[in-house]
Amino acid sequence: MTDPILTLAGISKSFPGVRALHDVSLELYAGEVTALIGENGAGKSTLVKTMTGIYQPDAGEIRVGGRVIALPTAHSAADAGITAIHQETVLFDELSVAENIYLGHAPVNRFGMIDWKTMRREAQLTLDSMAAGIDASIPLKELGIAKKHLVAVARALSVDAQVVIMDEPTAALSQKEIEELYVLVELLKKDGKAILFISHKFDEIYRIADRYTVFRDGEQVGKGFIKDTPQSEIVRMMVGRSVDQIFPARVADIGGMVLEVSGLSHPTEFDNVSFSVKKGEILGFYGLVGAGRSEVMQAVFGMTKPSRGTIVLEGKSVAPRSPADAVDAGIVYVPEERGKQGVVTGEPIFKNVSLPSLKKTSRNGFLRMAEEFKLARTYTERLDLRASSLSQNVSTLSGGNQQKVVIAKWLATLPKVIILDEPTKGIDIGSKAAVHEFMGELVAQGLSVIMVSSELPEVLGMSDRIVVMREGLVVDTVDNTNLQPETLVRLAAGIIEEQAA
Amino acid sequence: MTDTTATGRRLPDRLNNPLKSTVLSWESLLVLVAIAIFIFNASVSPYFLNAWSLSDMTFNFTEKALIALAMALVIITGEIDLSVASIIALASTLMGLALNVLGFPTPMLVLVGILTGLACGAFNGFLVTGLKLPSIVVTIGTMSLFRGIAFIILGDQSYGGYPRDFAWFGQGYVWWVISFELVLFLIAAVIFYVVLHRTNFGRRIFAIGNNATAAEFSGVRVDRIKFVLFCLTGLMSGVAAVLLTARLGSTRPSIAQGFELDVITMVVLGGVSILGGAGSILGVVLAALIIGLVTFGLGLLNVPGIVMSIFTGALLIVVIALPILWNMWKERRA
Amino acid sequence: MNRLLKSRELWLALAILAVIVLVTMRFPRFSQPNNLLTIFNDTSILMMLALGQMAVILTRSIDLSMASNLALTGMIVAMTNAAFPGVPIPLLIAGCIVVGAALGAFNGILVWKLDIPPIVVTLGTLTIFRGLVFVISGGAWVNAAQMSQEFIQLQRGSFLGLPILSWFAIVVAALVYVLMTRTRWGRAFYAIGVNPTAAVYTGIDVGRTKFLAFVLSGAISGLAGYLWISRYVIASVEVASGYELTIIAACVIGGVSIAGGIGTVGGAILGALFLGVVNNALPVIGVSPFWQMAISGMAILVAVILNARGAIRKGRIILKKAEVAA
Amino acid sequence: QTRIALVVKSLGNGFFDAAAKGAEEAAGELGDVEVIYTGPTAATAEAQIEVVNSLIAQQVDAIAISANDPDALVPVLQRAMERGIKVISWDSGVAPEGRQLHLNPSDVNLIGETIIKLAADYLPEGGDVAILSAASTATNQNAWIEAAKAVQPEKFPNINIVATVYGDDDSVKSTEEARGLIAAYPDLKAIIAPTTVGVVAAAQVVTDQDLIGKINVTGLALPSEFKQFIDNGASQAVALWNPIDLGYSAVYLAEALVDGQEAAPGATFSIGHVGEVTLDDTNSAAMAAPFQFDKSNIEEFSKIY
Ligand SMILES: Nc1ncnc2c1ncn2[C@@H]1O[C@H](COP(=O)(O)OP(=O)(O)OP(=O)(O)O)[C@@H](O)[C@H]1O
Ligand SMILES: Nc1ncnc2c1ncn2[C@@H]1O[C@H](COP(=O)(O)OP(=O)(O)OP(=O)(O)O)[C@@H](O)[C@H]1O
Ligand SMILES: [Mg+2]
Ligand SMILES: [Mg+2]
Repeated sequence: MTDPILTLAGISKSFPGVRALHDVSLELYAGEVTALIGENGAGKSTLVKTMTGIYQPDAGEIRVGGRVIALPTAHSAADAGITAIHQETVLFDELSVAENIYLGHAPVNRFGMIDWKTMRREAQLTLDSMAAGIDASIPLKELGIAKKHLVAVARALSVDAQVVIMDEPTAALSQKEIEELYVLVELLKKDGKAILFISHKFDEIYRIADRYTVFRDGEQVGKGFIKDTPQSEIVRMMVGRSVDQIFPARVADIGGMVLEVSGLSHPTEFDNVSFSVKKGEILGFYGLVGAGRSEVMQAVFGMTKPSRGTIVLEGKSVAPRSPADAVDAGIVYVPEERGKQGVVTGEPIFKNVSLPSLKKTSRNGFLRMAEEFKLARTYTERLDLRASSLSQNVSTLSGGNQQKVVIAKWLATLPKVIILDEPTKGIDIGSKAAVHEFMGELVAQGLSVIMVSSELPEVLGMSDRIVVMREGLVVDTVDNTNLQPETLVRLAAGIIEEQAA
Repeated sequence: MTDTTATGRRLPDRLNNPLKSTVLSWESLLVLVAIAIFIFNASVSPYFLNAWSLSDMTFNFTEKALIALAMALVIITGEIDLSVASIIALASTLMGLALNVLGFPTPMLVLVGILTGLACGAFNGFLVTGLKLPSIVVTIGTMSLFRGIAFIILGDQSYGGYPRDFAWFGQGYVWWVISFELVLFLIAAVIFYVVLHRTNFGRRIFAIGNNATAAEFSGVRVDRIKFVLFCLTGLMSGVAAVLLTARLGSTRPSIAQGFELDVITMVVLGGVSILGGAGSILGVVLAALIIGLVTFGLGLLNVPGIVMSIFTGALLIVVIALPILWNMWKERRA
Repeated sequence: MNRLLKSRELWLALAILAVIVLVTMRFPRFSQPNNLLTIFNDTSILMMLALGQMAVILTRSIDLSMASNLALTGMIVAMTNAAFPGVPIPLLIAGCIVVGAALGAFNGILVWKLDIPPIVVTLGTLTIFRGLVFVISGGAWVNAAQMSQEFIQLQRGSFLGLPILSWFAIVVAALVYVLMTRTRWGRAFYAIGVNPTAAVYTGIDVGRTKFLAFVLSGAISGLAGYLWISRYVIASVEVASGYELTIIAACVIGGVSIAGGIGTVGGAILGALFLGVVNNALPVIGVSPFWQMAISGMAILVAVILNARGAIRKGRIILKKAEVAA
Repeated sequence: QTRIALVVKSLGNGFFDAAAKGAEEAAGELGDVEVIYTGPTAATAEAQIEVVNSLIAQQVDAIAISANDPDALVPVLQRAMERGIKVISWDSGVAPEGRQLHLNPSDVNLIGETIIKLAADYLPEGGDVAILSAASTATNQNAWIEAAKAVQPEKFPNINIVATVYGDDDSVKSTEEARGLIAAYPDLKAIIAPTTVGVVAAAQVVTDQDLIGKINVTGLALPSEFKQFIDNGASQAVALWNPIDLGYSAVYLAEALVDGQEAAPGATFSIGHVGEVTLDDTNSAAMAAPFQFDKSNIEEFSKIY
C-alpha cells in the first residue's frame, strides 16, 4: 500500500459555543477519490477550510508527503499543492471569468505586473479542457448558476496541485454538467492527484469514490473502501440510527381548496405556474436547485411582482404587493436563506417572534413586552426551542433552532397557508425530525403547507401531492402514492424528454 | 406563571439582570463624560455656573439636536441624510419669500417652513425608496440641489423683517431662563424616545437596521418606513429652520452651512451604530449635551471653534474606540 | 461593441462632449484647445483626489478626511517652505506624500485594527486634521509673499505644451491605472468590494487591503496638498473646506459604486472632468453664479439615477425563452 | 479692568490680524484694558453668533465686531446689550438696532468711487471691467459696489461694468470666478476686487495666464500680501485704509462707551493718535479716505501691514 499524499492527524477546531471538529484524522492517496460523508454541520466544510489555510486548527497537524506543514494563509495552501472548490462560491460577479479563476495567484510578467494575456489564455485553456463552453473574457455576472459553478471548478484546477478538494461540487449542477465533472475527476485520478470529494448524494459517491470517511458531530466515526461497504452501513454511521423512521406516519385529513394559483408568470424566472393546496394538505415542490421554486413562492408571498396570473385564497382573489399584504391575507413564507431572510440577526428571540404579530401584542401601537414574551414563549416552547432565554440573540442559535424561531414567528400570526422553502436545509437530524413532526401537526390543525425541498426522501416522505418544476416551468403535478423516486428525478432533470427527443 | 412545557423546560424571559446592563451601557458612559466635562468647565471658568450662561449654551446645539433626533432613526435603519442643512437653507428661504413677497402672517410662515422641510424629506425618501438609490449619494446630490435653489431664489439678497412674534420661536423664553427652543427640544426628545423605544414603529425601525431583508420577509413595510423617516428628518429640519431663522432674524442662502456633519457627529457619539440596528434617543440627547458643553466650555476660554472641533472629533473616535479596545484587552487576558 | 455601448465611461464622455458642443455653439472660444487644456489643468487636482477616493470606495469604505488631510499637509509644506525656502521642492513634494500617507494610515489603522466603520473614523479625522491646521499655524495664513518662487512656479511650468500640474495628474492617473489593473494589490481592492467573504478564500487580508487603500488616498491627498497650496498660493485653515463631498461626487458621477467593487480609473477621471467642464461652462455661457450649486446637484442626481439604471442586475434568468431574448 | 472683545469675520485673515495689532496698541495706551481677539474660523454668521454667545457669558464689557451678516447678528447683539455689554461694529457693519455705533473704515461713497477710479485711471480709453467681490452677503462690499455703480455713469462714462461675481473670500472660489470672468469676457480690461482675498486670487490668475499688461487687477489689498503683484505688473495700483488704525480706533470707541459716553447722532469721540470722529444720523462714523498703493510706496507699506 502506498503512503498517503496528505495526512491529517488529531485536528480539532472550535468556534464560540460550537465544537466543529474534534480530534479527526484523514488520509488522502494519490490517484484515488476519498469521499467525506456526514450530515449537515458534521464539520466537513470546516475541515476543508483548515486544509486550505482559511481556518487555523486549534490542535493537530497536517502532513504533505510526510512533512508537517503550517498553512497560515490561503496562499500557503496553494503553494503546498492543495486546492479546493469551496461550498460557498468564491466568486466575484463584477470581475471577468478569467480573473475569477486566477484571483490571488494571477500570472505576472517580469516586472511583477499581472499578465492579463497569459491569464486569459490559461483560463480559457482550463475551461476548454473541462468542455465548459465559457468565454474567459466575459464578466462573471453574465453566467448562470451552473456555469458559475464550473468557473469555481476551473479556479481550483488552475492551481497546480496534488490534492484537489471538492466540497459539494454537484449541488448546483444539472445532470449533464455532473456527468462532465465525473469525466474530469477521472482525468485527475489518472494524473495521480488525490481527491477529497464531499457530497450528500450516495449515487454519486458510489460512482466515483474509492474510499470514504464518515464524520458525525465533528468526530470521525468510520472509514474504509466504498466497494466493501453497503450504503445502509454508511448511513447508519452517519446518522447514528436507521433512516426510515425519520418521517412521521400521518393520516391525511384533506379538506376544501384553500389556495389556488393559476397562470403565475414572471418575465425571466417562471412562466404559467399553476397549483393549488387544500386544507390539511402538504404540497411538495420538487426540482433541482435553481428550478425557480423559490421565485414562485416569493411571488405568492408578495416579494416579487408577477407579470401575470391570479392567486385565490379561500375563494377570494388576492394580489399581495408586499409580504406585509401576504401576511395580512394569511400566507406566510419560511425562506430558504435563513440568515439573510429568515431571522433578524442581532435581535433577541422574542423580538423576532413578535415582529409580524406586533399588532396583536401591542395596544394602540405601544409595545407591551409582557405580551411579546408570552407570545414568544407559547410558540417557541411548542417547537421545543433550545435556548438559554427568550432574550438570547438569534445569531447565537444553531441553524435548526434559528429555523424554529422563524417557524414560531409565523405560527404566531395564525396563518392559513404556510410555505416552507427548504425547511430542513442545513439543520441537524434531530431538529429535522422535529420540523417534520411539526409539519404533521400543522396540517392536522387544518393549515395548508407548501414545502419546497430538494431532498428526495423528504419530499417523498412528507408530501400528499408533489409539484415538479424545471427551468421555471411546472413539469407535472403528481399524487404521492406509490411514487418511485426515479420518476421524480427524471421529471426534475428532464431526462424523459431528452430521451424522447 | 409557572406553567411548563411537555418537556418540562421553561424559557426565562432574560438571564441577566436588566439593571446591570443599564449600569454598563453606552448611555452611562456618556453621562460620566458629561459630568466630567461639566466639572471641568465649572472649575476653569468662573462664568460657567450661571443660569443665563447655561441657558445661552443650549442655543448652540438645540437646533442641530432636534434634527439629530430624527437623523438617529434614519441612521438606525442603515440610511443617512446629508441634506439636512440644505433643507434648512431652502425652508428658511421660502419662509422669507412667503413673508416678503406674499406677506404671510407668523403661523403661516411656520407652516411654510415645516412643509418645505417635509417636502424636501419626501423627495429624498422617494429617491431612496422609490428609485432604490443609495441614500448617501442621493443626499449629497440634494444637498447641493436644495441649497442651490435657495441661492437661485435669493442670490446675494437676504430676507429680514421677520415679525416680533415670529422671533419668539428662536429668542423667546418660556419661563425665566428656559428658552422655547430648549422646551421644544425636550418635548421632541420625549416623543422620539417613546416612538423609538416604546412603539411598534420603533421596533420595526430596529428590525430594518439589523436586517432589512429579513424584516421585509417578516412583513415589515421597509420602504414605507424609510420613506416616513426621511420625511420626518425633513420635517425636523423644517422645524430647525423655523427656530434658526427666528433666532437670526434673517435668511441668507448660506445659512446653517456645515450643520449636517455636526448632526451626524451627535448621532454617532450618542451610540447610534452607523451600520444601523442599534442606538438610543437618550444617547443622542446626552451626546448633544456633551457637544454643547465642550464647545461652550472651550468658548468661555476663547478657544477658537476649529480647535474645539479637534476635541469633538477626537471624542468621537475615542469614545467609539474605547469599548473596542477594552474588549480586545479582555480577550487577550482570557 | 455591445459592451462598449453599455460602458458608463462612454456615456459620460459623450455627456461631456455634449456640454462642450452646446457651449461652443454659443461661445466658439470655449472649445479652443487652449481653453480645453485649461479646463483639464483646472480639474487636475480633483482628478487625482477622485482616484484616491475611488480606491477607498472600491473597498466598501469612504474617506471623508481627504480635504482636511490636503489642508493639513498643505499647511505643513507651506510653513516649511516659508521657514526654509532653501529646501528643494522635490523633497518637499516627497515629504507631502509621506505626511499624507501617514495621515491616511492613521485612518487605515483604526479601520483595520479596531474595525471602526470608515465613515465614523474619517468623520472624526475630518475635523481633527483641520483643527490641527489651525493649531500648527496659529490660525495665520501663509500667503504668496511668504512662499518661494520655485514653490509657486513649479506646477506652472510647462512640458510638451502641457502645464506641469496636468502632468502630475497624468502621472498619478497612470500609476493608479497600473496599480488597479496590473497588480494584486489593486485587484484586491475590487475583490473585497465585490465579495469580502469570498476575498478571504483567495488569500486576501481584507483589513490590510482597506488599510492600504487609505494609505493611497492619504498619499494622494498629501500630494494634492502641495499642488493646491502652490496653485492658489494661500494656505489657510479653510483650504478645500467641504471639498470632500465634491470628490465623492466626482466618483459617483464617474460610475464608482458607493457599495464597493465597481469603478474604473477612466470613470473617476471623467467624473472629475464632467464637474470641471460644467463649472467652467456655466460662467462662460452667462449662467448666474447662483445657479451653479443647483445645477451641480442636479448633475449628481441624474448621474446616480443613470448609473443605477445601467447597473440594474439582470440577475439570473431561469426561463429558457427569456435567456434567448436577453 | 475693562475687557473688550474684538470679534472678526474669520481668524487668520491678515487684514484682521493687523487690526488686532492696532487694538493691542490702543489697549496699551489706554491702560487697564484687555483685548480679547476672537472670531470663527469660517466666515459664517452662525459661527460668529456662537462666539458672541460665549462672550456674553464671560460678561465682557464691550464687543467690537466686524460682522459676517448685518442682520443675522442683530438678535444676539441685542441680547448682549440687554445684559449691559456695549456693542459697536467696525469694518463690516451690523444693522443699527444691533449696535450702538458703527465705525466705517472710510466713507462708503468714497471707497466706491476709489475702487472704480483705480480701474479708470489706467484705462484712458475706457473698456470692460468686472467686479470680483467677497461673499454675496458681505455688507461692506455690497455697499461699496453699489456706490461704485452709482458714480460710474457720471464720472467714468467710458467704463463698462460687465459683471459682478462672488468669491466668498475663499481663495479657490475667487480663483475660479476670476478665471470664469476672463473666459466669459474676452475684452476684459480690469478686474476690481474690493476684498483682500479676492484681489490676490485675481492677480494670481492674471499672472498665471500671462495676461499682465492686458488685464489690470485692482481693488482693496493688504500691501504685505499684494506687493509681488504690483512688482510684476499684474496690478498698477490698489488701495486700502490702515487696518491697524481701524482696530486701534475700534478699541478707543468701545472704551469710550464703557466709560459712559453716549452714542448719539452728532456725538464726537476722540481716538488717540488717529484724531476724532463724529457720528452721523445712523450713529456711523467714517475714518480717513482709503490710501493708495503703487510702485512708488508699496515697498515701504508692505513692511507695516
Ligand atoms: N465561522 C463559524 N463560526 C461559528 N460556527 C461555525 C463557523 N463555521 C462553521 N461553524 C459551525 O461548525 C459546525 C460545522 O460546520 P461545517 O460547515 O463544517 O459543516 P458541514 O459538514 O460542511 O455541513 P454542510 O453539509 O451543511 O455543508 C456547524 O455547527 C457550524 O454551525
Ligand atoms: N446565477 C446565480 N448566481 C449566483 N447565485 C445563484 C444564481 N442562481 C442561483 N443562485 C443561488 O443558488 C441558490 C439556489 O437558487 P434559488 O433557490 O434562488 O433558485 P430556485 O430556483 O428558487 O431554487 P430552488 O428551486 O432550489 O428553490 C440560491 O442561494 C441562489 O441565491
Ligand atoms: Mg459544508
Ligand atoms: Mg430555492
